[in-house]
Amino acid sequence: MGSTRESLAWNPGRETVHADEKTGEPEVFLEPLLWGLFSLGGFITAFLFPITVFLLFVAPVFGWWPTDPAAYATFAAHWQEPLVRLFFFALIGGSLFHGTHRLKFMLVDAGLRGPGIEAALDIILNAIAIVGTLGALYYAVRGWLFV
Amino acid sequence: MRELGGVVSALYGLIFLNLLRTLRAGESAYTAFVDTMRTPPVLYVNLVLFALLVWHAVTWFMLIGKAQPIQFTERPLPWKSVFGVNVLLWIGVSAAVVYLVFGGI
Amino acid sequence: MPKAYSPNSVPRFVERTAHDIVIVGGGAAGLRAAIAAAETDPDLSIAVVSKVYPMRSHTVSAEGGTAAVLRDYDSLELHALDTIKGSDFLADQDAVEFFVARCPKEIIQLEHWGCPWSRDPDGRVSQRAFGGMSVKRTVFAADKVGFHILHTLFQTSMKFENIHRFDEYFVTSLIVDGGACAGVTALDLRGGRMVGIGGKATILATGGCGRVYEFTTNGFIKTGDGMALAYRAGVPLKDMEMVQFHPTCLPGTGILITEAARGEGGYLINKDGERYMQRYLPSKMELGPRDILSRSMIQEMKAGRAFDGPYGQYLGLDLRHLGAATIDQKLPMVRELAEKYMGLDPIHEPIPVRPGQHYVMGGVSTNSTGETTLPGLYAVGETACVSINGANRLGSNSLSECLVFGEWCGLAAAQYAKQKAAYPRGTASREALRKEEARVFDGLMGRERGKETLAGVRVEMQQLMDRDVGIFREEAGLADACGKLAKLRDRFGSVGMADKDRVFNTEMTGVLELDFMLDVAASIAHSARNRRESRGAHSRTDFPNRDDANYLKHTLAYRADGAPRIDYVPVKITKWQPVERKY
Amino acid sequence: MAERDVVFRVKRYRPTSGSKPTYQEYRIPYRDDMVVLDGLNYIKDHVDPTLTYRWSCRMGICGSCGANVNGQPKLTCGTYIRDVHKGAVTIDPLANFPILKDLVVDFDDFLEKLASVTPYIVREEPGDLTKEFVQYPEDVEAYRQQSLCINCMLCYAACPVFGTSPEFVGPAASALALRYIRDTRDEGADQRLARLNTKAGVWECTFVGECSVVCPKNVDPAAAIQTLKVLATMRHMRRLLMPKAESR
Repeated sequence: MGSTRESLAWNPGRETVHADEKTGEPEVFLEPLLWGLFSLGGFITAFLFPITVFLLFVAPVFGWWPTDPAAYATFAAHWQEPLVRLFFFALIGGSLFHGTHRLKFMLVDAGLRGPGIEAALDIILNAIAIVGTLGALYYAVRGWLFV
Repeated sequence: MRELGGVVSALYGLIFLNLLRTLRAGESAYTAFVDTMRTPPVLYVNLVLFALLVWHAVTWFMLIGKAQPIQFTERPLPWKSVFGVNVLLWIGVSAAVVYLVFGGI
Repeated sequence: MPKAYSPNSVPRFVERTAHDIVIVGGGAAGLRAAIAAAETDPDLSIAVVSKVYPMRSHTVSAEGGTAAVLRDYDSLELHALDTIKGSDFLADQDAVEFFVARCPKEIIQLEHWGCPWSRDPDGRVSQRAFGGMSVKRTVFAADKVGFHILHTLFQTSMKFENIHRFDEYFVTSLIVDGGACAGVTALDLRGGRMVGIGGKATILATGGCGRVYEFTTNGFIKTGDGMALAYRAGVPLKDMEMVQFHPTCLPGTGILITEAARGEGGYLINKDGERYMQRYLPSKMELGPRDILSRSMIQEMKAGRAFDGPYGQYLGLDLRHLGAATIDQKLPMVRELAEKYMGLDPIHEPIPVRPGQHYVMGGVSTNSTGETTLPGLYAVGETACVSINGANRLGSNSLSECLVFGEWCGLAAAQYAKQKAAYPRGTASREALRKEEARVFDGLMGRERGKETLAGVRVEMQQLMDRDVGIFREEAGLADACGKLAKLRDRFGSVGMADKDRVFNTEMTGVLELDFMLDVAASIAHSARNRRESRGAHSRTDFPNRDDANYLKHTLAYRADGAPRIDYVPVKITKWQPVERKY
Repeated sequence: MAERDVVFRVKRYRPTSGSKPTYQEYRIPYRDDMVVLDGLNYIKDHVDPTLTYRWSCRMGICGSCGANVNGQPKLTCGTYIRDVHKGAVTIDPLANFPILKDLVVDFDDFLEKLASVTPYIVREEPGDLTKEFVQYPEDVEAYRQQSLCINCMLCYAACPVFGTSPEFVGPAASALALRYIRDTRDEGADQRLARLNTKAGVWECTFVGECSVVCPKNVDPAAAIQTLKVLATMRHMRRLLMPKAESR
């Protein structure tokens, strides 16, 4: 500014905005990861879930499917293939991260706002997702890599 | 409504987790769990959740059409054609799941 | 609920501030000057004062393009010749030579700032044909060139710490101190207070004054504020009688259909579907200069070969043969406007058009670097009359003028401000502030609502300008206009005000704008009456021929009691001797 | 054209009066080819000069005449009275913004957000001013849609997320950020994605999609924000896996 400016606090109410003002907002670390998992989970649930639920719980009840994929023998047999294990692991992990991320925004929209509550929600919901995914990993790997 | 579909998918995630747990636990636990899932009133809940799940899939395909219009083509594709492509893809993937995961018809 | 209304949401303001350069107007010219000054010296503090947010300035609705010599099939000589010939030899030829040499750099500078110019397949900026231009030299961005230039400049201006924007401040007067301009007094619309913005140098870039006419392509904000500000500070207005009428405007709304539609090959057809321009200008037809096209449209109407519609006679702009691809790719806004405001698709139907006021070649008299006779006061863009446009501007020269002279004027003002040691004395601005506060808040706002209304006086002025100072003029009509404008100035004295609220009082700004427009309209009418010849856009039925002997001169209108004092100053001729203007 | 009457129910707010905003009704004549802005101008000129609103170009390109018409954010210069004439035409100031007076709202907040996304070309070295950058038509096409934003604020008025949390960066500012990120001449993507990768940045958007519905220039800010989310996520992964790599 020119040195002999007459009045410096010229327009406190509406200081013109300049581009490289640091907005002071820190970059977030978790959110991009969670959103990545959320959209990956979204694709998984959209593409893979309906057919799976249909085969296991809906079709056999109404006789819309010749065999019963959920019968213990057939299911246990298929369960031996690593691909099936990987499939269910992806299903469970993807859906948990997708659902919990969406649930958080629904609860926030419903009014659970404020830094404290949102942080708590983050912890609880992500904990569920992580634990669930680890559980799925445990079952998927058990009996294949170790007894 | 659309948001509900996402939460339902998490619910099914837990159901399948339990399925694996009962599978691990042995035939009786597994069959008991599957039977409870298939008999009313749990069955009706199941059907409602299944409908929500399908609706979630449909809305997700619509969103893809709206979210990535210019990604691969020079001019943005109308979202309806992207939606159509996704549904075809969906049917293809479902068929693949039937054969690869559940061993065919 | 979001932070909604609350009485104390109106921010607190400070009365006076001072900057090195005060720029009035945030359009292409004002922003380009601000960036040029800010770039040369980061210590300079520049204030951009605008009565609307800068991205609302009327530059936004420019559609056609920006002329510049870029390719080897073109030459500066040719661009200068086209411009001077188009101006019917009233342009100052030294200014034109100065102008054409700098246009190319501005195109590339804008391109470097991100302006999305339309491109040829080889990746270079593409150019198209335009009225009066002998070769393709109009750079464009689809048909939203003004919009893209303005937003590029506005967003680029946010990069500079030393550009301070005063958004929605209405400048009411210039502060003159010791024979030099020392800033402006402005009504802060949101604070409802009169603020003094002092400055070592002041640049007027407020655009034209189209709203003195009723049927115009200009936006509501083009009320000639800058011209009136300079006029009242004793600076003459040059060539004000030179008002350009654009041939293709939508009847009723007056919305512009860009010349690019004809540049891309559109035809003008009359009631019988005939391309009537072959009878008026066989060589150029639809791509002739605007004054010739507008006059031929009026002649077609008088001859009864025009269509009839709810808003009077009109002719057809036929784009059907261009095909959907060209229209969507090169003229998307033309199609958008035709569909939205006329309810028809130009791919299948001709667009109704008729001539309407579009641009004012005249303006604040300046030399080729934008300086006026008042030290410290500069003017640039449509507000100014450097006079590269003379009696008729060629399409797409206006945006180039704003950029070239915007940059040049910004640099000149920065130089001037750096040499001037002290800031303007506080006493002058305090005294001017008090005078303006009394005039505006007590004087104008204090008036009770009489029989005269703001709209009544305004519409009468606009209609008489359309009728008597339009495309064809003659002595009786002009004399009548001068008389009526004087009476309107008196009746303006009893225009009362209903809105006594100081905050964001748009009735107040309407009254102030009408005050400015009455001055500018008077200067146009008197200048036109005194130029007894026909030249470029100024066409007198009683003096149909061009009279170089007596009128190869610029008109200067000085403010005086009653009627403006008219004077003349010779045109600077360098290389091109005036010849009969044939196409 | 048939001349009929219409009732304009306009929300009024006088800042110095201190009273809450209230509706005022005006009965005015209208023709089929009149837009809502023509109605407001008729009222201002002939009925009530104190009515305050912004407008300029009357051709849908300057972006100053936005208002909520029958609850929908619209440009009053592009909305025909015949299309919204259900008994009365209700006009409120744009939603989600503080009201200055009648239909005039304060959106300096948007200008702050626009400035914060570095809305200009960022380059290491400025490039030589004797020749233009080569940019092919398809390069221009990549950012053309986002470059059409006229800053009219209808998308902010329609966004429920902006309604509940005003610090959200919002649709238009994000679309303009994508406009510069996708411009082949720009090298400031990392800087912009860093700003958008914040709590009130793109992550607050739950893809409701209302902003794209009301946009008069179909800039499609909703799609822009999803694309920015993908870009921000990929940038985040790159920085995690290859901390030193400089992302374009």
